[in-house]
Amino acid sequence: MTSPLTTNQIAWRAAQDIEDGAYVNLGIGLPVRVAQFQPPGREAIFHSENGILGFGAAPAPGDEDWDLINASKKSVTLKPGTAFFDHADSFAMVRGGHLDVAILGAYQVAENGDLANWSTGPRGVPAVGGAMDLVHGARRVAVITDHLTRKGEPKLVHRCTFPLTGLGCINRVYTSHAVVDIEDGRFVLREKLADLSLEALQAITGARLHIPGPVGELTAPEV
Amino acid sequence: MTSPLTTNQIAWRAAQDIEDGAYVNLGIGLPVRVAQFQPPGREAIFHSENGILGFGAAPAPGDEDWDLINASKKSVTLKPGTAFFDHADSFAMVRGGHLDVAILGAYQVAENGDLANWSTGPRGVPAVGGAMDLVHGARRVAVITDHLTRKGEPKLVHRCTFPLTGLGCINRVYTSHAVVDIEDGRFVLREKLADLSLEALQAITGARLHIPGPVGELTAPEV
Amino acid sequence: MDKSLPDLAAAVAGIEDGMSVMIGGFGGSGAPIELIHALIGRFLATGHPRDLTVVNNNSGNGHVGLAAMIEHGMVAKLICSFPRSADPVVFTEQYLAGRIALELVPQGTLAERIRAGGAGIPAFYTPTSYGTDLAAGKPVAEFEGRHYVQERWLKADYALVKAETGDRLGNLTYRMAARNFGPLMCMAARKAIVQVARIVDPGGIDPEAVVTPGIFVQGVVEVADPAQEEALNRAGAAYPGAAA
Amino acid sequence: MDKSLPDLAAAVAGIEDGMSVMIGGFGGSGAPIELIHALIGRFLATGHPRDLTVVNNNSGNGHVGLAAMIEHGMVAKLICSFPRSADPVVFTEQYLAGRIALELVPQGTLAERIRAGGAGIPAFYTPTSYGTDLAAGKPVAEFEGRHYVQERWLKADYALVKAETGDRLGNLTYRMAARNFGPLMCMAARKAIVQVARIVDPGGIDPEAVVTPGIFVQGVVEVADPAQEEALNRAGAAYPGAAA
Repeated sequence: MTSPLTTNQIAWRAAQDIEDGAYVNLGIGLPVRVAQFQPPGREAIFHSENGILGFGAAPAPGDEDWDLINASKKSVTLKPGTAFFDHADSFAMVRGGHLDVAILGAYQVAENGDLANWSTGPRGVPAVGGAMDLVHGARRVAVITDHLTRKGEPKLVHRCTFPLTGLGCINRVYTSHAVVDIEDGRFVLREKLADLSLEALQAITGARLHIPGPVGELTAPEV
Repeated sequence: MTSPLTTNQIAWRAAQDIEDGAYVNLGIGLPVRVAQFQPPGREAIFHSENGILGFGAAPAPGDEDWDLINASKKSVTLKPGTAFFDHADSFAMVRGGHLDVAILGAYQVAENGDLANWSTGPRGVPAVGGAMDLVHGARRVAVITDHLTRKGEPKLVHRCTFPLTGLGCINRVYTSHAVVDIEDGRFVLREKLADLSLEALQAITGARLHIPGPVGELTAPEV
Repeated sequence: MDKSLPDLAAAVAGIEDGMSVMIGGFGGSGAPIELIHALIGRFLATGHPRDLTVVNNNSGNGHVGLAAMIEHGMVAKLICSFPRSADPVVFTEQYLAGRIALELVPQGTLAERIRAGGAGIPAFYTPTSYGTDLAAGKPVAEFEGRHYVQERWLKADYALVKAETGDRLGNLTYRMAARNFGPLMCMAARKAIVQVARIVDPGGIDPEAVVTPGIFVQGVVEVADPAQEEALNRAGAAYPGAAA
Repeated sequence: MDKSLPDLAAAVAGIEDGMSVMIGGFGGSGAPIELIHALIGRFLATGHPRDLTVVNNNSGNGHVGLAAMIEHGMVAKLICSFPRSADPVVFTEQYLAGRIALELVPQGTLAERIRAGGAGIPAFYTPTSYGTDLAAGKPVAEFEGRHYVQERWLKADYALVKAETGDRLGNLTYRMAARNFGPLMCMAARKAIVQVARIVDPGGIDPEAVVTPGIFVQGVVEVADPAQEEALNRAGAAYPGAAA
């Protein structure tokens, strides 16, 4: 069988849908990798909620300036056209709907568009950061994630059981096995691994996959 | 009898109460004149609600830069330490209580601290500007005004009959005849013209003047 | 990405009948005279756009800029704080004749409503106007013993703004007190169109000195030597007319 | 007017037991390490201030700065959005042991609540957190068919902030992404105390480039070569300790 996409390949696949000139926020962790896979000829402008717009890639080790970090607290670089601003202006960009795309990680995504990605329950130290702002902040809010948890449980579910980050906020999910849109409270399958049967995909998905149109082949180069 | 103070003298008197280093907003019209009468050795920092802090005096005629105007739309000048900012930040300074003193004009001031200074009724074109913000914006909100209207009616009244600018917002009134504080819903007389009798002053004042302590002599140099 | 526009006509081409348009400026400082005149030019040539709702701190002065827009009958409603000026005759006559509607908003509330529109804050509470005629019909609430009025966000289809330097990504700086409402209106409009004294390449503005980040700007057009409303009025100009 | 302070001890002298203190920084960028260490120094010498409520985006990292403040037991409650870091052991242990209270606030809501505190806006509505556990007990409202949560302003007795250049009037510039919460916290605190890499005379900062106008600042203290939390942690520093 075709191998599931690696995390880098999921990030690559998500990057292919980002238009030239889009304003994009990439969540902490896996989503940050999306930036490195922008298609040639397209240039997105990345927003980091700590107050930078239009920054560049990571510097060489040893060249870090710790006043120039992204939301993941990793060192980044300046690019021509970078702008700095305070946190209120930064979240005005988010909450005010000025971003084109936000890409987040997930514990669970439900067919009604609910997202759970900030807490797995009452144990431990809770932390939310900007996730609850970002889910309401972009014209298109996407999730990238493995299709299953490490324990083999579906991450695409009927209803989230973990604490919610936002209600009805997710438009598209890129997983290791499929690309799924959320429309009218339903999962709509858009792409799947070539030789993964619908039945097999449905079996590892926690809610019904609808197929109103053609289903493309989910592929990604070695990255 | 001692002459009532001229408008310049009222402005001079109000200026004597502004502490060194105070942040001050002066309303459109008469209050703007207060700036020229700062006592030697004291320097207030003037805020103009269109987005300047710490500006200087008017330039010589012909030297105006029409991007550098105050809230009265008069040309001003830069001073070392001037700062520019947008209208949201400017009214954050006002509404957020960061000003020490605001000095406004008045149609009427009531003994309960209500101010009417933006509209004389439903006729004509209404205009409010920043007045309703400024009355809630400073630690000390003062009024400077003639004691009587041009028709000879009291401007210090029991209750305002003109549309209100703000409720219970005025702390002190400097007039041509007296300095009056507003405390606990009462006019408290602090200073009056030397040979103006209490009875005569009360007769031209629309609510009772209380005298819990010494009453000083209201004087001002020729200015 | 290049947000620069070829000329003023292109800059105002998208504004349609009935739209809401925020126009920057406090009095003449920051008034985007050339953008406004381009819009009037289009109206005189085509009859459109009209029935506009305009948001501006004032109501124009003399017979240029916003005053000329009102004089030519393009504005159905004005949302402003202070519809008076040295020469307010245009607005005053139309208002008293019932030909233009007015929503009067305290200046700080106007600024905050526009910022709220740009920041995704649908409503907020302010002490300003509590107990006055301008709070009539608005919800009130008490917090820690003090009374406040609930105000709603203000958004617009377009903003027409004057700035000083703009790069091709839309990053902006302003000139002195001409900044006033510009940064807020860029945030609150679906499309913010900005005239700048010069367009530079990305990197031409210090990242620390950017006042409006480009994400809030959809178009920049260069007007190298912009007119000042105050100077036009002192010269007795009118638009269209010989002096403007 | 001269808001410059002679030294770090004087800068933090007014902070008393039980006060609320906003501390700038996002992670290590913008963290006012020297001000925090001066405050810890006072606590170690005198036992005060303690029972502080601290507002910061995070909860400290390693054993310097805010983490050291928490480690020494000065903080009764933390208001933050993301109490995790590369080395979160100090906060984690105290939190799980019930020795420190936590109010978790979404990052954008935290920023807006602080701005609201500075801007005299007692409450506002945001879509953020609607329908989640973090909205529990808060009023909600519907505007144009969408649901929002009412959030309250956040103010503090003190703010401790790191900026880049400050003049004697308190005007400030920041350095790159170290700006983050600094301008907001200066607005929202009764007294904003700022460490700057250099103090200049008024006029030494371009009026267009001022990020925080001096009206929001009560004291500036020069720390010419400030430490970076990230660099301290990579060096394994602790405060007080040999490496800090």
